Amino acid sequence: MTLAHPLANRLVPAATVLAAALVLASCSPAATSSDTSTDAGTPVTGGTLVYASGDAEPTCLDPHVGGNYPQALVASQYLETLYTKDADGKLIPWLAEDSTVSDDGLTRTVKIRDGIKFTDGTALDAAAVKTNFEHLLNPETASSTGYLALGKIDSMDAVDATTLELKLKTPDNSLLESFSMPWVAIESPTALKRTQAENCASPVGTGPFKVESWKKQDSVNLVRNADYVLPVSTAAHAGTAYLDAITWRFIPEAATRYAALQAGEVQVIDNAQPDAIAAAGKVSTIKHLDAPRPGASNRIELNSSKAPFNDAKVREAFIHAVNVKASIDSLFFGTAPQSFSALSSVEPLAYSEESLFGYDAAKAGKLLDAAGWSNRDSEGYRVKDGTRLSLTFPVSTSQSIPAEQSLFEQMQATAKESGIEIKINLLDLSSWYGDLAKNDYDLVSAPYTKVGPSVLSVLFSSASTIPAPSGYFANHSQVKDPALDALLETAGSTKDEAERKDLYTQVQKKVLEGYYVLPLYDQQNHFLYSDKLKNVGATTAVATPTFFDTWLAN
Amino acid sequence: MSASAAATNRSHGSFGASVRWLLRKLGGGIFVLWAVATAIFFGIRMIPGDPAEAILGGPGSQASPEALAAARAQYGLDLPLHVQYFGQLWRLATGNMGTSYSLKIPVTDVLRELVPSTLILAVLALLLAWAMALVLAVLSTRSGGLGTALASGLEIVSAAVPHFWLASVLIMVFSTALGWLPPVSTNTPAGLVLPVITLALPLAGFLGQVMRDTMEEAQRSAFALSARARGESETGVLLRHSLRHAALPGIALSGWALGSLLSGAVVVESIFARPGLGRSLLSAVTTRDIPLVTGVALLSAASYVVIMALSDIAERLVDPRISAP
Amino acid sequence: MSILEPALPSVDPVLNPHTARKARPGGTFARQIAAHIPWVVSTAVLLFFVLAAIAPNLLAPVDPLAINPSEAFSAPGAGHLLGTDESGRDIYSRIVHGSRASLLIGAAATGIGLSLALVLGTIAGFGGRWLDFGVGRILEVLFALPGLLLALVFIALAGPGVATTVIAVGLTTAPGYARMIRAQIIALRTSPMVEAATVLGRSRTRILTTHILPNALAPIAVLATLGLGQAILWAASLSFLGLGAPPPAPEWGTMLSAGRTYLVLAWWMTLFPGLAIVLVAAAATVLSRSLKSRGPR
Amino acid sequence: MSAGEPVLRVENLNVSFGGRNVVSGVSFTVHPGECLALVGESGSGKSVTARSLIGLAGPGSLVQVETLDVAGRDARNVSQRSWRAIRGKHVGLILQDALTSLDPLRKIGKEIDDALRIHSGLSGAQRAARVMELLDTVGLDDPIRRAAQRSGELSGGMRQRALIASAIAWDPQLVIADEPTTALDATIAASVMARLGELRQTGSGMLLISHDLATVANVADSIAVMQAGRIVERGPKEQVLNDPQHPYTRALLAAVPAGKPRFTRLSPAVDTPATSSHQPAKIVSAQSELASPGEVAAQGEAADVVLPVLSARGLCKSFPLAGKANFRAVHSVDFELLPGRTLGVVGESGSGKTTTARIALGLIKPDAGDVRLFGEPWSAVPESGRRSRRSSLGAIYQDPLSSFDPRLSTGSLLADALSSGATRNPRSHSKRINELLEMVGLEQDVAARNPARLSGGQRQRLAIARALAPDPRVLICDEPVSALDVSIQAQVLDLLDELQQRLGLSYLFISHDLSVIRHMSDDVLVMRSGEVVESGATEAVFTAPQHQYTRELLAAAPPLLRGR
Repeated sequence: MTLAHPLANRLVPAATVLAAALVLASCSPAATSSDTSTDAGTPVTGGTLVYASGDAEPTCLDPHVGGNYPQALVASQYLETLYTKDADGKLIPWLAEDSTVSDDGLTRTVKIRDGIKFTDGTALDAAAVKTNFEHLLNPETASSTGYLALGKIDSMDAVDATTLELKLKTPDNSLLESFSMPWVAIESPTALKRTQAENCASPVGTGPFKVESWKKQDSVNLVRNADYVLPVSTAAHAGTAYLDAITWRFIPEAATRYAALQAGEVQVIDNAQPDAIAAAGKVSTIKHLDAPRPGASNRIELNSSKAPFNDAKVREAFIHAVNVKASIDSLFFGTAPQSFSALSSVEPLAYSEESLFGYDAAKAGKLLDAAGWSNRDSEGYRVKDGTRLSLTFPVSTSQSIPAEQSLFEQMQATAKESGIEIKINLLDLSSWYGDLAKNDYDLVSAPYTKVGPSVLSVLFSSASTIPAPSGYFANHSQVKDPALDALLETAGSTKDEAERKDLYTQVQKKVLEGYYVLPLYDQQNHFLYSDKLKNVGATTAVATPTFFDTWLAN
Repeated sequence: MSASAAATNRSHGSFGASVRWLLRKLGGGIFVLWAVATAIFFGIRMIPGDPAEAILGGPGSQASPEALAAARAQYGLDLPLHVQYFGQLWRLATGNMGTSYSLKIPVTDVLRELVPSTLILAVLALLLAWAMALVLAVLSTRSGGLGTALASGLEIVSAAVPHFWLASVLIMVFSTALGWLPPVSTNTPAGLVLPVITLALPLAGFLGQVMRDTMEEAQRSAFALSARARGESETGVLLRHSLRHAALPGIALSGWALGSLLSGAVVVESIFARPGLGRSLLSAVTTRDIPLVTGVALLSAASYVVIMALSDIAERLVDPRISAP
Repeated sequence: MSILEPALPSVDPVLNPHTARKARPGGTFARQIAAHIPWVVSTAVLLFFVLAAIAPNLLAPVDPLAINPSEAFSAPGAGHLLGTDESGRDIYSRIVHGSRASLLIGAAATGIGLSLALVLGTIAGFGGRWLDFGVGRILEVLFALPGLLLALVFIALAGPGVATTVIAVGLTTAPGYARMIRAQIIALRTSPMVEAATVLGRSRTRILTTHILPNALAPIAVLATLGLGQAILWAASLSFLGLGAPPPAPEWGTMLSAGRTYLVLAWWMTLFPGLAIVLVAAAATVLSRSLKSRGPR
Repeated sequence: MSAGEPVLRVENLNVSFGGRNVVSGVSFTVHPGECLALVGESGSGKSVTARSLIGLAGPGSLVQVETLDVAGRDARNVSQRSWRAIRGKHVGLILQDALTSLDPLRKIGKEIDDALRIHSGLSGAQRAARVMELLDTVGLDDPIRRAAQRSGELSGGMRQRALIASAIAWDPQLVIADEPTTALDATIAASVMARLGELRQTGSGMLLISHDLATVANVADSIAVMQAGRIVERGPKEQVLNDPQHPYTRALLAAVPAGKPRFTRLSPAVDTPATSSHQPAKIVSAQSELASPGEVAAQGEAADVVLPVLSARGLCKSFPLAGKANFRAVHSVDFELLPGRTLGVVGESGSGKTTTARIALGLIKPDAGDVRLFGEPWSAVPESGRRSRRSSLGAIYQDPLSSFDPRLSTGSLLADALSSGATRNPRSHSKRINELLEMVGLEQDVAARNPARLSGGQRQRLAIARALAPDPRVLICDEPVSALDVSIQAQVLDLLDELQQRLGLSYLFISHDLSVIRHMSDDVLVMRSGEVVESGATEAVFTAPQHQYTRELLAAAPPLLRGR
């Protein structure tokens, strides 16, 4: 049953070089509303955490295979990455000691941390990492996310036990950000030698928990990794996880999920719906963790490749014709601040331009008249040389939560007043991708998770309009602007952080001012949990919660 | 054909007849399975979308051409259609349902996992529905006009309630508001209550309607009169005569009931987050998991065939008037 | 052939001694009145919704699509009789305006199911042994596939939308009807009525068209009324699976599944559309049952 | 119980349903060993009376009675509980057609055992023994096997016996038998009736309810005739039968066809003109007047020979029965139906009468042999070849209503028949329709009504009218009066007679009822299990039956019929 939230977020690391100068100045923390430090009392060891996921059950627990957000969510418990982000959102080495890049940016050397063992006893070393990368790049693995994240790697060489040398086809300055994503997590090379079926069922990593069993269509059982070694000491605690085990259940129905949390059957639920969050706000025993995903903001993309949106005026008119603010306020109960940026608010380089996105029917009207859509038909829709101003809007019932669908409906209603028709088609995921591949859309909302601003080149470079064999492409607004491409190019390769920031800002300006996208809010990633659960809030670079520090009060 | 003639048949058509009957049922069953397999095979292939993608982590995957090719080769999707078809039939004939695209494990294993939980659900629901229907029927016949009106009203309404709505309401009341029963269904007694009720209620509505009709007929019948004339009490008439007659249409409907239960299971298992055939059927269709869809379809078809045969036998046991099979 | 001597008296020989003594003169009359009530009520209900379908603005002047975020989730009361939904749309007016879509879906689906069934049933009932056998097998297969699977596959095949839903539901309901029509036709084919027509020298086709089909259709009409309600239920289940009518069209099933999300917050969003569905389905059932009891022999 | 004291005394019994009186002021007594027959036609209230006597008048019924002594108990205002104590133990009820009166889903043994179980502390073994005993008493062979069978598996006679067994389990002082033999073939009916008669020797009184004076004649000691809820005449059997006082009783007796020669009226004269006597010559002339060209030719060749209008030679037909040998419905049947005459076919159920009729009608194809119509091949030619000639062959059935299209009004039915299906608008043929209605003695206003709203008699008249619409020469009548009350039956029979004379029709007349056949037919065909056992001129066959079976049939017929 797929009424639940995103289950197929893609991430496609972009090209071009930059040295490890990724220590970013102003970072917004990954975790917001819930503060981990305030949980009083001495941690108790033991207990089983039951986690209820609203996502569809992953088809494979190894995020190398395929690679979507649900996989990342569960894998974050038993797999670890070379890099990660700290509580301040700062990119820090994790399984890697550190990393350097040659001046030409074509050779990256990664130092692997020593003394860490996979849960099957295999030692973590350069060769192991090499095996992982090879695994990711091997077509047989059918990795879509990791495969593209490492796309720029030309060859690898484990110089010694702890040194891995990567030769790149072209410089890639987002490589370390890519390393911080669970889809590129490091698994035991021994385990990887098994058949894919086996590895999918029980991937082996270095995380605080390990996969004990997976009852398909029911639950994944994780148990504490007794020999866990924390790669980098953090504030909270060292040693092994407090929890004995985690039971990872799948409860697609939002209402059921929340009811289960209330009934105390589960301690954590993800994909919490706005109304539930609002309701939980009144309940003292339920706490809320809001962890917006990195990468792109949740936005509507305007297909500029064909009429009517090949006319910038019409795009602008549309954006003024819909009243996003009012809808978000009423539908999201204040859980989702409106966004005015192409990037997630957790992205340090996010550039926001509120002034462009006001609801102004009059202005919309003028623009449309100017664009020649001045006549109206019997139903009050605008027409231009016989054709109605009608926008096709395929909506994936599995990627857009009910609140979002309602938001679209309200946009539909307000747009009608300006004489714009919006045809919303609710589709299952397959059909939805089908329509995109057929370019049979004017509006679309496709979540996109990725660490770092390089997501912009995924979403807006003309290269991304070229479909993959499956017909999938990332640039749904289909911007084909050489100037923009050039900017993205240099933004991805400049060594100067300031310049990088400036260039990416320019990129975002161009995109926003070109009215290619209508930002809505950050990619919502809300968790509700029982107050019995202490020290919840730590998340990975992609905002998936980790439960190493978490303990269950009795 | 007159009843006495029928009688003589049955007494004659003893062993030979039952063997013939069995063979006929068997043949029919095999035909149905073949047809279902064929229908699904071609039906699903008409659905837009490349199965190879379904194999590679579902829709929208940016699987590389190599990966797609590899997958096609691995699952024999590159072969000409007729080859695939007959290959498929042969595999099915040899009890091999292939490997689920989405779960990456043999379909037979998936089914083995799921059948029990759905079976428990369906059987309990069927029993409950039967019980409710009978109770309603009895109450209404015993308590004259008003009772009848009430019962039939109850039946008609419950037959008109959509599963998913009922489920949501039950959760709201018994889990959220009262906190008596878990919203997530497990195979514990408490965990089964809500889903079973959800499935049973509408079914009971239908069964109740037909059962009460026959029961009232029986109550009015000449044999009921002679029973009363024998000094039989009303309860006696009900238990010894009417109930039996009321059971007949229920039995006859059980094949249909199975189908509706399975359809209901799709919704119920999803809402109560209960692993089962219905739920995986839904996901299988949405993810274009051809082997799994085929598996579930075949399974349900097979069980339909079996149920029909069983209800056939049951009917004949209860009602000798039905001529020999 | 035994002699049908009218031994049982014309008075209804129901033998329920409880009422036997209690009964007052005129009791049966009262019972007759009582017997009419459900039929009257159900007809009224259906008429209301039919009227709603034909002239919604008569019953609900408020625009069912007019959104008003500031009034979202307002409970039933003076302003909004049955409250508002997440977009501040008036639920009463949406139900009224929605009855067109829902009834159409129900009617069209039933129509499709019936006409498909009529073809199959006629072929089976009148086409001789082999055709009958063939159709019988087809029906068996259709029966063996769970209805929802049929619908799901079909929708996946043709893409969601009202039309698809209608056809899907029609498909899933057809075999049931077909089986009954077949039985009906076979019963009629061997009836004295047809024999008499043959003796009067009527041709097979003439008998089929002038006697069998018309008489077979009478009970089918009863079925259809029943089917209407069931078809609406089916459609609702499909909208629950997110495969219903596209927004913003107010359709009960869609409203219902939308409201489900806010069950805790705004019960009225589910209760009333659900009630509408139940009312229509139930009314249809009652009507068809009383039609059946009224029907000719 | 002293022999003098009556086992049943009813005084001034009134039963009403919703204010409508169905039984009024009924009084009678039944003494031990006495058999009182309550005779009346459908709706006369006899069955309601019977049921009121054991507190089973039915819902909505209001039962008022001055005296009601059942088996020595005052049964007025007794509770249901104490009623139950009486029913089955002191009073036994036997209903018509045990197929429906015994639960088809339960074993005979159980049904009989119920009566014992309910009333006694008898041990299981004792009861089982008693069941066997009872089955034996009512003359069922192989009781052990029978006890294990269900009513559906027994023949009509056995069933009825079993039902009787279940009613007399306790040797009740009073046995109420409501149409106990109506559903049975004559021979079996006779033996069952005899069995009932024997019950009285055990001293129990019997109330025998029947629509047919004849049936009760040889068992009853006294007879009460009911009409419209009242007892119009009551007295010893001989007196009521031989010297009836009340006109209704006389009408009933007159209506019995038994022993009434051919063409004598059975019903009091009705508006339609009736011809008194029968002159064959007239028929022949009528015949030649109305003769079809083919026949004229035929007669031209052999004027002295009267060519049969309908003839059958060596008809054979068997039907496949599931999983076993075919059922031989008709075997080598020959007959000749001569113009203007009536060929009666008599036999018990399963004797192949109806199959013969349907073959003659060209509805089913014989396996062997052939039927000729006016000397030309009939059963041999394909339906398409028959269609044009069907107008000369009509048929009427036992249940006319089921042979009408329920959607058509009387008028439309006739219009449809008259226009050979071209139209159903009565106005188009109003003249002929009125003629037809008049011919069968139906009011013209009937044309607007739906057949379902007509009485049984009217329906059969309508059926006849429709059959006559295409001016047939031959009418095949399959049990045309079996479903009718005796007085109605009389009217219909008279009508058929009269029509035959007016139109020179030839009848193939099928009935299980000897007296009807004897009254109606010139020649007769006695059938048994598919074969013709005896045939010839009616009187000859009936006065000097050659075949054993014919004698049995005659013997089985109640004495009143034989009373010549």
